Parts: sequence; C-alpha cells; structure tokens
Amino acid sequence: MPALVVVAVIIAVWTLAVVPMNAHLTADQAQRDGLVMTPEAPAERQEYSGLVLAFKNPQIIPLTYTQTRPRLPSPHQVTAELYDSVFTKKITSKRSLVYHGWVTLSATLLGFAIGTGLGILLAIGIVYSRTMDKSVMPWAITSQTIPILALAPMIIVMLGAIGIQGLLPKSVISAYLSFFPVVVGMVKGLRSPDAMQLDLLRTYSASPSQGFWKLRLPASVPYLFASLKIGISAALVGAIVGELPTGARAGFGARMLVGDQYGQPMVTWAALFAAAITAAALVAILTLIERQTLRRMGMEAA
Amino acid sequence: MAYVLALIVWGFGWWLNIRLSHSPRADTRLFSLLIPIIFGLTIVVMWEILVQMLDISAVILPAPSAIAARFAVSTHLLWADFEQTILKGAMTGYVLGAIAAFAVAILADRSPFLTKGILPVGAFMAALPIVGTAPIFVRWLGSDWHSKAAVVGVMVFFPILVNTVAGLKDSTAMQRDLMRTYGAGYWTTLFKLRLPAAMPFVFNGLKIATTLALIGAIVAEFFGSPTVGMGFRISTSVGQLAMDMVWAEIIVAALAGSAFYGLIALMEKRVTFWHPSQR
Amino acid sequence: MTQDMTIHAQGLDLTFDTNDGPVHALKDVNLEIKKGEFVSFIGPSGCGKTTFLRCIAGLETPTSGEISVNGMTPDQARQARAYGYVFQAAGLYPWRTIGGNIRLPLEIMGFSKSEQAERVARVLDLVDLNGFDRKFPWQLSGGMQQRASIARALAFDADILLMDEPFGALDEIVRDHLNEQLLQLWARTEKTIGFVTHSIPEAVYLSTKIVVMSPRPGRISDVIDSPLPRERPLDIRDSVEFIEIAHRVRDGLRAGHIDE
Amino acid sequence: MTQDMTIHAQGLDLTFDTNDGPVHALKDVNLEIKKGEFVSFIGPSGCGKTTFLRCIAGLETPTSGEISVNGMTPDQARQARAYGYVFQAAGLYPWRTIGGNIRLPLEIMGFSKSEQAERVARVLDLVDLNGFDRKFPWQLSGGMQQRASIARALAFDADILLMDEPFGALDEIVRDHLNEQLLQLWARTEKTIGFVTHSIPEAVYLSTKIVVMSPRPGRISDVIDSPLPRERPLDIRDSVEFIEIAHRVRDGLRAGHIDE
Amino acid sequence: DDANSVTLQLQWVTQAQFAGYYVALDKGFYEEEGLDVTILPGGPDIAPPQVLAGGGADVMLNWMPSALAAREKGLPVVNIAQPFKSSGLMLTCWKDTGITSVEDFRGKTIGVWFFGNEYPFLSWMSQAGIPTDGGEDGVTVLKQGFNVDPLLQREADCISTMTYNEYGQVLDAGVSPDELVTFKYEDQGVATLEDGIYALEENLSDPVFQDKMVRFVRASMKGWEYAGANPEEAAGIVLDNDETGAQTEAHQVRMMGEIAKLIEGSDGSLDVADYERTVATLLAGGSDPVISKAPEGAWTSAITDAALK
Ligand SMILES: Nc1ncnc2c1ncn2[C@@H]1O[C@H](COP(=O)(O)OP(=O)(O)OP(=O)(O)O)[C@@H](O)[C@H]1O
Ligand SMILES: Nc1ncnc2c1ncn2[C@@H]1O[C@H](COP(=O)(O)OP(=O)(O)OP(=O)(O)O)[C@@H](O)[C@H]1O
Ligand SMILES: Cc1ncc(C[n+]2csc(CCO)c2C)c(N)n1
Ligand SMILES: [Mg+2]
Ligand SMILES: [Mg+2]
Repeated sequence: MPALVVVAVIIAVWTLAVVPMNAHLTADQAQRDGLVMTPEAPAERQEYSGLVLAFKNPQIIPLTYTQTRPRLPSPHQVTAELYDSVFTKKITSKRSLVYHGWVTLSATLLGFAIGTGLGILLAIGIVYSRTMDKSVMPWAITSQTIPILALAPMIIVMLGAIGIQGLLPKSVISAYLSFFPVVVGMVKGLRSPDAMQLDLLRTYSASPSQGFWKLRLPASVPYLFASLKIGISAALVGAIVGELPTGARAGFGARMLVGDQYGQPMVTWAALFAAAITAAALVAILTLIERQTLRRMGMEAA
Repeated sequence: MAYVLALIVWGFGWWLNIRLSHSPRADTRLFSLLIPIIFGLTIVVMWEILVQMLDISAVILPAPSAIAARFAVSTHLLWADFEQTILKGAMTGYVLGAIAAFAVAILADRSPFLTKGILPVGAFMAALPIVGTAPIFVRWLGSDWHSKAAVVGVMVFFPILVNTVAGLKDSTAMQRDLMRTYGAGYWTTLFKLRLPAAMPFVFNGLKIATTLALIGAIVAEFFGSPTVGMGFRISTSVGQLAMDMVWAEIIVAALAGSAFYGLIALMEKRVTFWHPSQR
Repeated sequence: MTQDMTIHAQGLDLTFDTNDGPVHALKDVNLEIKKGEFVSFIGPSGCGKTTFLRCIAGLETPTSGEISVNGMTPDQARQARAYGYVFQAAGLYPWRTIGGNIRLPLEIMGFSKSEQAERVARVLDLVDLNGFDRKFPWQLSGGMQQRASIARALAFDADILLMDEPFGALDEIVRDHLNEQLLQLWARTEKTIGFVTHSIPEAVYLSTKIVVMSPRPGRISDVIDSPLPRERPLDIRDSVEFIEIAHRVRDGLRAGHIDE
Repeated sequence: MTQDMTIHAQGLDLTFDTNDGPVHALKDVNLEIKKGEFVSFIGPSGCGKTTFLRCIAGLETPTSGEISVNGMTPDQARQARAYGYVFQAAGLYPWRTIGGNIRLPLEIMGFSKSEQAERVARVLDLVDLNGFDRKFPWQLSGGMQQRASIARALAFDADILLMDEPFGALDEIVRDHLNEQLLQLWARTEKTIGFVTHSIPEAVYLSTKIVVMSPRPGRISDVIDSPLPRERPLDIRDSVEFIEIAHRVRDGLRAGHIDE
Repeated sequence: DDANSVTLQLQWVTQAQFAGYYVALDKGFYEEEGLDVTILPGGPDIAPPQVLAGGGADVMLNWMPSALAAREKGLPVVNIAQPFKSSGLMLTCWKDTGITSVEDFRGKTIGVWFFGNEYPFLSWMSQAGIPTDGGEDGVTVLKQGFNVDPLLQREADCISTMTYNEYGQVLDAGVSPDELVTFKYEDQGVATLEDGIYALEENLSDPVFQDKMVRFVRASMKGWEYAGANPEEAAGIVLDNDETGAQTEAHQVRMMGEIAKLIEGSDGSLDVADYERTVATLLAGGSDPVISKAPEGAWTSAITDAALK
C-alpha cells in the first residue's frame, strides 16, 4: 500500500516534530514539578527555539510526548483518543465520534446532493444560455469569494426566522461550498467536445437536448467526477463550518470548538482526523464509482 | 406589492441581458463587463426594494444604500483590512500552497507508487476543515498573518495538486509515443509535453483555489488576529450588529476575489489558447 | 432554379481569420449538383475541399455568395436531416462502442430499437466489421475506425451523402470493395453524393461529375462531366474513356500545382 | 547476427486484452531488415501493420518473441535516438505552431537555435508548407497537418525512419513529389526506412523489400525482394518488372482477404 | 402554542454559566409554569440580538454593553431580568512580565474578546488614558480566540478570562496562581453587567408575551436558586444537556461554584445602581464611546416585579 508508506513517513516526521513543538510548555511544566531547567526564567526560554531548548534540557524530551495540553499531540495520543471515542463508546452515545460523525455526515450528504444538483443545473444553464454564461458565471465566482463564516449566521438567522432549523441550514452552507467546483468542472466538461464531435451532431440536426445527452454529458463525465471529489470535501467542510453558528451542538465542528475552548486538544485533533478520514472515505467511494463508470464507458485506458 | 415590483425589476434586467448577450457585440470586452454588471445591479435594486418596502431590520439585512454609505466613509479602514488579510495572508498562502502543490504533483507523478500514496493523503488534507486547522495554526504561528497564510496554503494545496496530477496524465497516447520515439527523458517529456498539456487542468485548480484562499484568510481571523483584518472586522462588526460594515467587507472580498479570479482566468486564456474550451 | 437541382452554389467566398492574418480558403466558387449525381472533389491538399463540403452541410458560413440545398438554405436542409457526413478523421465518440457509435444517428432520428439493431448489423457487415460491434474505438486500427465512421453515415438514409476522403486509410482491395458497394448503394437509392478523394482512378470510377480544385485561394479549375455509363464494372478502369478522363483530371491537378 | 542487420524480429507474438476477450494482433512474425533497406508493409486494414511498426520502435512490447534493432533492444535504440516516426494520424501538439512542432525534436536533441531555424525552413519547403510556419495545427487542412508531421520526422537525421501511411491523405501529385523526395533522401543518407502504405504502386515504386501481411491474427504472408535498381525514375512504373511485382503483391493481398 | 412557548438564545455553548436555565428545564420548573421552553446554545458566530431580531428566539442572554450597543443600532432590546449580580470578567497576566498595575500595561500585548465583548476593556483603557493602538506607551490588542493559548504560549502578556472558565483553564494547564496577576473588572470599577435576560421592546407591549416572560423569569430564577444550592447536581444537569459530549465533570463543577458567586445577591431584578454604573462606564469610552448617550427604556422592572410578587 503506497498510501501507507507515505503515511508512515508523515507520522515519522510528525513524531520528531513533537519534541521542538512542545519543548517550551513541557519545560515550564517540568520546572513547576521541580526539575531544573536552563535557562531558568520561562520568559527567557522563549528566546530559544524548541529544538535548542530540548537540546539544553534532554530530560524533557520523553515528557514532550505525554503532555495533556500539547501544542502538537504525539501520534499515539491522537490515535488513542480516536480509538477511545470511536470504538469504546456506544455509537448512540454523545461521547462517541461515530454519533457525531453521523450528525455531520447527514448534513454533508444532503448539502452535497443539493450543491451538486444545483451546480449541474447551473452549468447546463451556463453552457446553453449565452445570457446566463455572460451574467451568472461572474457572480457564481463572486459568490465564492464571500466568506461563508460571515454569511452563515445571517443565513441561519434568516432560515430560523421562517422556522427552518436543524439539518437544512447546515446543508445550505454545505451546498454553498460544494456547488462551485461542480459548476466550474461541469462547464469545462460540457464544453470539452471538440469541433468535429459537435459538427457530427449538427449534420444530424440533433436537438439541443440530444446534444446534451449524447455528447456533452458523456464527454463531461471525467470532469464531473474530478469536481465531485473536490465538492464532497467542500461539502463536509461546509457542514462542519455550519455547526458553529447553529449553536455548536453536535457533530465534528462542535467537538473541535469545544475541545479548543476547554483546553482539550486531543478532542479537537481526534475530531479533525475523524473528519478527514470521513472525507477520504467519501472520496474513495466516489473514486470507486468513477472507475466503474469510466470502465463501463470504455474511457479508463484511453 | 414589493414582490411584484421586485419581479418587474428582475424581468427588465433579464430582458436587457438577453438582448445584450445576443447582440453581435456580445463578445467585446465592454459587453462582457456590462452584462454581469447589469445582472448585479438588477439584484441590488431588487434587494433595496425588498428591504425598504418590507421594512427588514438593518440588523439582519441592511439596504444596499446603507452599505454604500458605510463603504464610502470607511475606505481607509477597509484598505488596511484588505492589506492585512488579502495581500499578506491570502496571497502569501496562495503562492506557497501553489508552489508546494506543484512540487508535490511533479514528485508524485514520477512514480505511480507515489501518486497512489500522495493523492489519498492530499485528499485527507483537503478535508481538514478550516474550523479545526485555524485554531491550531494560530496556536503555532501566532495571531498575525503568518498563521492565516498557513491556513490558506493548506486549503489551496489539494485542488491544485489533484488538478496538476490529472493534467500531467492528460496527454494522448500518440503524443506520449512521439516523445518516446525521440528517446526523450523524463524532464524533457515533462517540459515539452506534459506540462503544456496539463495547463488547462492546472488553471482549473488555480481558479478554484483563488476563492478558497480568500475564504481561508478571512475565516481564520475568527480564531485569533490582531485588531485589523477583514475577518476581524467582520466578526467584530457582527457582534456590534454593524451589518453595514459586514457587508462593506463582503463587498471588498467579492471585488478582490473576482479581480483575483479574473487575473488567473486571463492568464489561462493566454496560456491555454489552444484548448477547445478556449476557442 | 429547377426542382431537381439539389445543390446550387454561386459566387461562394470564404476567408478564415487566423492569428497571422486572413486565409482565403474559397474564392468565387460556382457549382450546380443535380439530384442523384455522384460528384467527386479532387485537388491538392489545402485547396478547400473540406471547407466547401462543410459549406454545403451548413457547418461553415461563407463570407459571401449563396448556396442552396434542395431549394433551402443548408441550415434548413440540416433541420430536415438531409445529410450523411463522413469526416476526414473518424471522429468516433470514445465512450461509445463501435455499435453504439453507429447507433447514434439512429437514436437521434428516433428509429425503433429493433430497426436500430438491424441497421447496425447491416452496415457493420457492409464495411466488413462484423464482430467489432462491442469494441471501443481505441481498440481498432486506423482504417477500421474510418470504416466504422462510414458505417455510421450509411446507417440512416440521408438524401445527400457527403464524404471527406472516406477511403484514404484503406487498402486497395477493401477500397475496391467499398467503391463497388458505394456505387450499388447509389444506384439503388438515387442518393446525391459529394465525395472528396485524392485518388484520380477512384474519382473517375465513381463519379458522374468530377470537380477539380486549385489552391490558395481555393477555386474550381475544372468540372468534368463523366460520359461513363451508370453501370460500372471494375474493369471499366481499363477503358479508353476512363483513361481519357483520368488524363484530363491529372492535367487539371498539375496545372493547379504549377500555378502555385 | 551480422553487423549490418539493422532490425531482426523472431517469432513475434502480440495479444491485446480487451473488454471482450483477447485480440491476437501479431502471430509468429519473423523478419530481417538490413541497414539501408527500404521496406514497405502492405496488408488489409487491421492486420497489424501499425502494431508491428510500434514493436520495432519499442512502443509496444511483444507478448513473446524477440526483436533487436542495431543489435540493441528497441528501448535502447530509442534512447539512442535511432527513430524518426510518422504516425498514422498527424498528432501535432496543439499548443505549438507548425514551426514549433517541427522544432520540437530539434530542441530535444539539442540543436543550436540557428541550426533549428535552418532545418525547419528546409523541411517546410520539402513538404511544401512554406508560409505556414506560424499557423496552429487546427488552422490547417488534414493533409497539411499530415505533411507537417512528416516534416517533423525528417527534421532530424534519424537512422531509421518509420512511417505509418504518411501519404494517405495527400493527392497524387503531391504524393508523387514526396515519393521522389523520399527516395532521394534515402539514396543520399542510407537511412533504413519502414513504410506502411495501402497503395500497391507506391509500395513497389519505393521499396527494396515488400512485406505483405494478412489479418487476424496478423501474419507475414509474403516477403518480396524487389529487383528494381536503386535509381528509380517515375516512369519505371511502366516497366515489366514493376508490373510483375505489383501483381504478386496484389495476389498476396487478395489471398489475405479470401482467407478471412 | 404561542402563549406558552419560549425560545431562549444563550450567548455561548452549553456550560454551567447557563446552569439556571438548564436546571429549570430539567427539574420541570418551566413546565410547572405551563411553559414549553427551548434552549438554543450559542457559539462563536452567534449574535444573540440578531437572532432575536430575526425572530429565531423570544429572549436572549447578553452582556449589557452589547445589548445597549444593539439598542443604539436600532434594535430595541430591553433588560427584563438580571440574574448575574457581579461581573466575572478579568485580565490574567504573567507575573514575570513585571505587570503590577494598570500603568504597566503600556507596551504590553493583551488578548481581548471582541464580538461585542470588547466594550468594557476599551472603556477601561480610555478611562486609564492608555491608547489601544499598539504604540510605545499603549497596549497591543490581540483578538483572542476561544482558548487560553495566547497566554500559555506567551504570545500575549495578559488575556481576558472569566473567573468561572478561562481562569480555571489556565490553572488546569499547570500554572500556579502565584505565577499570575489578575485584574478583575469588578475591582477596577469598570464592571459592566453580564448575562442579563433581554426581550424585544415591541413584544413586551403584548400582555400575553409579558405574562409569558413573567413566568419564564420566575421559573428561571427558581432554577438559579436550585443550581446555587446544589452545584454538583446542576453541573450534572448541564453535562446531560451538553450534546457535544466533550465537557468534563470536574470543569463544570468548578464553573458552577464560581457562577454561584456571581449570582449571589441577585433575586433576578436589575439593580439600578449597577445599571447606572454600567452606562457610565460605557459612556466614558473616550473618542469612540460604545454608546453616545444614556439610553432610555433599556430596562424594565415590570417583569421581575410581577415574577417576584
Ligand atoms: N490498443 C489496442 N487494444 C486492443 N486492440 C488493439 C489495440 N490496438 C490495435 N488493436 C487491434 O489489433 C489489430 C491490429 O491493429 P493495427 O492497428 O496494427 O492494424 P493496421 O494493420 O495498422 O490497420 P490499418 O491499416 O487499418 O491502420 C486490430 O484488430 C485492432 O483491433
Ligand atoms: N479553422 C480554420 N482556421 C483557419 N484556417 C483554416 C481553418 N480550416 C481550414 N483552414 C485553411 O483553409 C484552407 C483550406 O482548408 P481545407 O481543410 O478546406 O483543405 P482541403 O482541401 O480539405 O485539404 P486536405 O486535402 O489536406 O484535407 C487551408 O489553407 C487551411 O489552412
Ligand atoms: C465570539 C465570541 N467571543 C467572545 C464571547 C464572549 N463570551 C461571552 S460568554 C463566554 C464564555 C466564557 O466562558 C464568552 C467567551 C462571545 N460570546 N462570542
Ligand atoms: Mg480536407
Ligand atoms: Mg494502422
């Protein structure tokens, strides 16, 4: 497994980085526990880099791996927390990451469905209507430059005002982030047929809808999948972002926030990794579907 | 009544744009600018009408006129925020992220083994939500723009990586075979064939990344910042219910983002003039 | 314009704008093609044969001049599904099998499923590609791809068949075979055929009218009405008339080259 | 293996795996080509000519059997830049102008700027594309693109020139012209040339050795050593020897078709 | 139904800071009043006044500076009850930075919460005559995130902490109180009222709504009383209501203990003297005061009067 090798390299680097990253905090702590540190004054220690500090005080090196509030937790700490919150808790328990994963995932999937549907429709509109191409595309781009976290509270307040709460507001934000890659990719894909392929249909005087189903859509499939993979990651990020202004109740986002605020970095890191693993799994599923589809379309090896 | 009026405005704007976009001069630079502007104006007018006539609280949605007024009196503040967030945070991060993605893509491309290994890890990185990474980077790199640049770098990395890797594979069998008959080595093939062939994809990634860069830099400021910056201003203003200021910042973000995107799109046109989608 | 004058081009001019200046591809082209004629276009590479064929099919709009097809504009004729077109390159859709590619126009024109299957089988047989039904284009050799694209154009019964060097990538034996098939098809169906070729014998063997073009800007330098009978066995190629016409075509071509 | 035996293939077998079963493209192919020979490959479409040429250039790996080029493996020969290859389709890079495309191998092989310019001009002239230097591929007609790709293969002096139906899209006059040019080039430089064609006269006119192939699975059905002198005026095509060889080739081809 | 349902918008995530309301809900105090109460937790991006304005909630908890500022922005929110008597806000500094008094802040970096919570700090600094724009003899202000890292990492010399939450976290990180210097706003004379209950003025003119609020405040105060008397149980109830599952018992118990100190001495009605002091502090905000003139009608005793009868 090539991925495993790369992961192993990353974990090795990470493990090494733990020492300098945590050296200062560990030194402060060790000093309080009665060890002698050089230099003595904590403020003075700030002058040194973590590496130098660890070098001057080698006794703190093992301690950097066991801090309860590290700047950078060690891999085994994160793994332990992940294991703990995924496998040792009942999945219906609010201490289980599986439970929070489902909260986030449901919003993600709904948002992704909305975003993808909207994105494809918009792309079709843009490709087929000059007016939409000229007037909407620039604004679709602009829409993405608006910081969603600034808009999110407003969206949620407005939806709340008309009585919509729960899954949908989060999904709206998730959809908002995922529709754009789909639009960009689909527009490019729908426009990818070359002149001869288009001319052929013109000689048949094929209707626009036939042109869509028989040429543009199949030609866009590889582009669509590339976009979907970016889109689903974006949808997940959107759902997590949406969890903060909906009252940070449950889900990965709520865990990250609360872990951060209450000085439990492991909770944050575990949620962060769980989110990324979820996304990787979603992307992997899409990749599988992509491979199947392209194989059936005879385009895999071309 | 308000809705009817808004609809009429919408209808008129759309009609005008249909006329313009089907006119023979539709592809001139002037028209390409005019049409989206009319579209935007239509929406702004509808917005103003709805806010005014339905008496929507300025605390929820300010009228465009109020936003414009706020914008006009706050230009110095907006500029300072722009400098901090876009020029320092977003741009630095974008450039670093793009360079890193490019380097990794080329590295990954050297062997199928590395491609298989790096792509899933890249996908993993892309899914690290900003809500989680931002506080960590703020903790590591401090509250100033350095942490924002790091957040942006991580966010833009994956789209550029994926697209570059896909693009590097996009040459046709015959094009590759030609290079093989020349006994061309890896680097020659890379520079003469695969990089040029990859450009449409690379620009796809660069374009998606522009918008991510902006969002990243702004949102990361929510998790700690000096007392300047667009994200700082937005979150502070929301707390103060100064929604006109929030929207003024959003407009700056939109303008900057569109200009940035436009710049990349222009470069794309220059570089990939040969691709069917550009002809 | 009489009713049986299928294609009528008058004073056709076409200029392409390119990055380094305009290219004058067609200049003052006049031509009349009657219903049921078999017209070959021959001329040096780059003289505008493809461009002219595209004008007939309404794929290219002349800069000036007029063209009518069945008394309509090419665009209207296209709406009426008057054309079967074989491009210079095969241009098969990579995500469709060979069978699927041939079925494409049939689907678009709304043939029934069973009719589709029957026609696909028939034309595959015609171009000698039985058994390649379910292969994808990139699994076929260049010539096989070109034959598939011919089959695609033959699958539905278009009034006007426009073929841009359809047999260029085929060997002589297959070529002779397909030439005969094409003539039979033409005799049977009274189609009007526009045919671009580089082979003088092929042009003479097939056509009722041979149009010789000369390059830069593309002009018609000679139009030869063939005196050969409609019924043409392969050995007609050794007849005196045949050789005479071939000579005239060759001279026309050579003139074009010397001109240049 | 003697030193001057440039290409030596023994018991070559090649099978493609496709979505519906394996395709046996080459079966037990044995061939020797000496340095300086001009070898034509002729055979029905789909018989494996392209595949065999690709094996020689090391672009395809035989399923079994052996092949050596200049005493090396095809891969090593490729590293040594032994090949100039003209593909069946033009395959120009769309982001380079015609001039840029021809310059490509020269850049790769490290010719000086002035040398590059000089060679580009020379081969453009050879294929009669003066003035199209700065056009992009899609602005050229099919035949012009093909000529550009020939120019690209001629621009550097490869030992072995492999040409896959290079003149298929060209008219007879240009074809005759290029045939003569090619013979001159060959006579002057002592290149070894592998040449796929569908035209029997062309094969006979050009070659010192004609390889006739038959299809499914692709086999060599006849190898004809031409008794024609190396010096060949165009009117040699009316000589008795010429017609005799052409007959033999045609018979070989026909046999292949009947076999099927 | 509308006459009996109340939605409460908190200003932060579920924690013992809001124990009174969760206890009232959990112990059925709201139910006893015939109320159907929904509690909406807050978070970093939630401006409770905005939620109120949008109709997403009937009542909110807010710090008075932020509420008064909203009033000036044209959103007429009214304080109907004030369960928190004293302020829990303070600055926490490293002792080894040499800070002993406010004057020592000059040239230092201080973490401050924004989002409407910066007003007390800015008023304080302007009263002390210390610029906040980062010059030589001013303070450099950092917008503080949601954790105490800027202090632990020594990016800031002082940070904002609440007695009941962040201060405890600094200690939890292993720092001993001896290493720290604290400045309570209460002690500096710049305390502003925290965690009051606010409703929209227009709603309060509706007798049905008013009645609802009376019952709500009454039950909430009962909840606070119970929570003050049974801190461990209250913390447990908060934990049960924390949907994130990330809060720890030790932490919430301690928080509840500190919160109890802040509600001590309040029966829920607003002390006018505290109100006046808050307004005076905010008006003194120097060149850019939080509010430009003393507000009118920003509070009412009508609800508490009826509730405490
Ligand atoms: N990539 C491939 N995958 C599967 N089958 C292939 C592939 N390439 C070629 N073939 C099959 O191999 C056989 C020989 O193909 P090849 O291209 O060598 O023929 P050819 O003699 O060059 O024909 P033509 O004259 O039409 O170009 C054909 O039956 C073809 O379908
Ligand atoms: N899209 C285009 N843009 C610019 N110039 C073009 C374009 N298409 C064709 N031309 C030019 O028009 C001229 C005629 O081209 P055309 O394709 O009609 O030639 P042709 O007779 O079909 O040649 P061939 O036999 O080589 O296919 C050529 O000089 C070509 O360069
Ligand atoms: C974005 C944001 N920042 C700070 C506060 C202020 N605040 C009010 S209560 C509380 C909890 C203390 O433990 C905090 C931090 C807020 N509401 N929102
Ligand atoms: Mg042509
Ligand atoms: Mg071939």
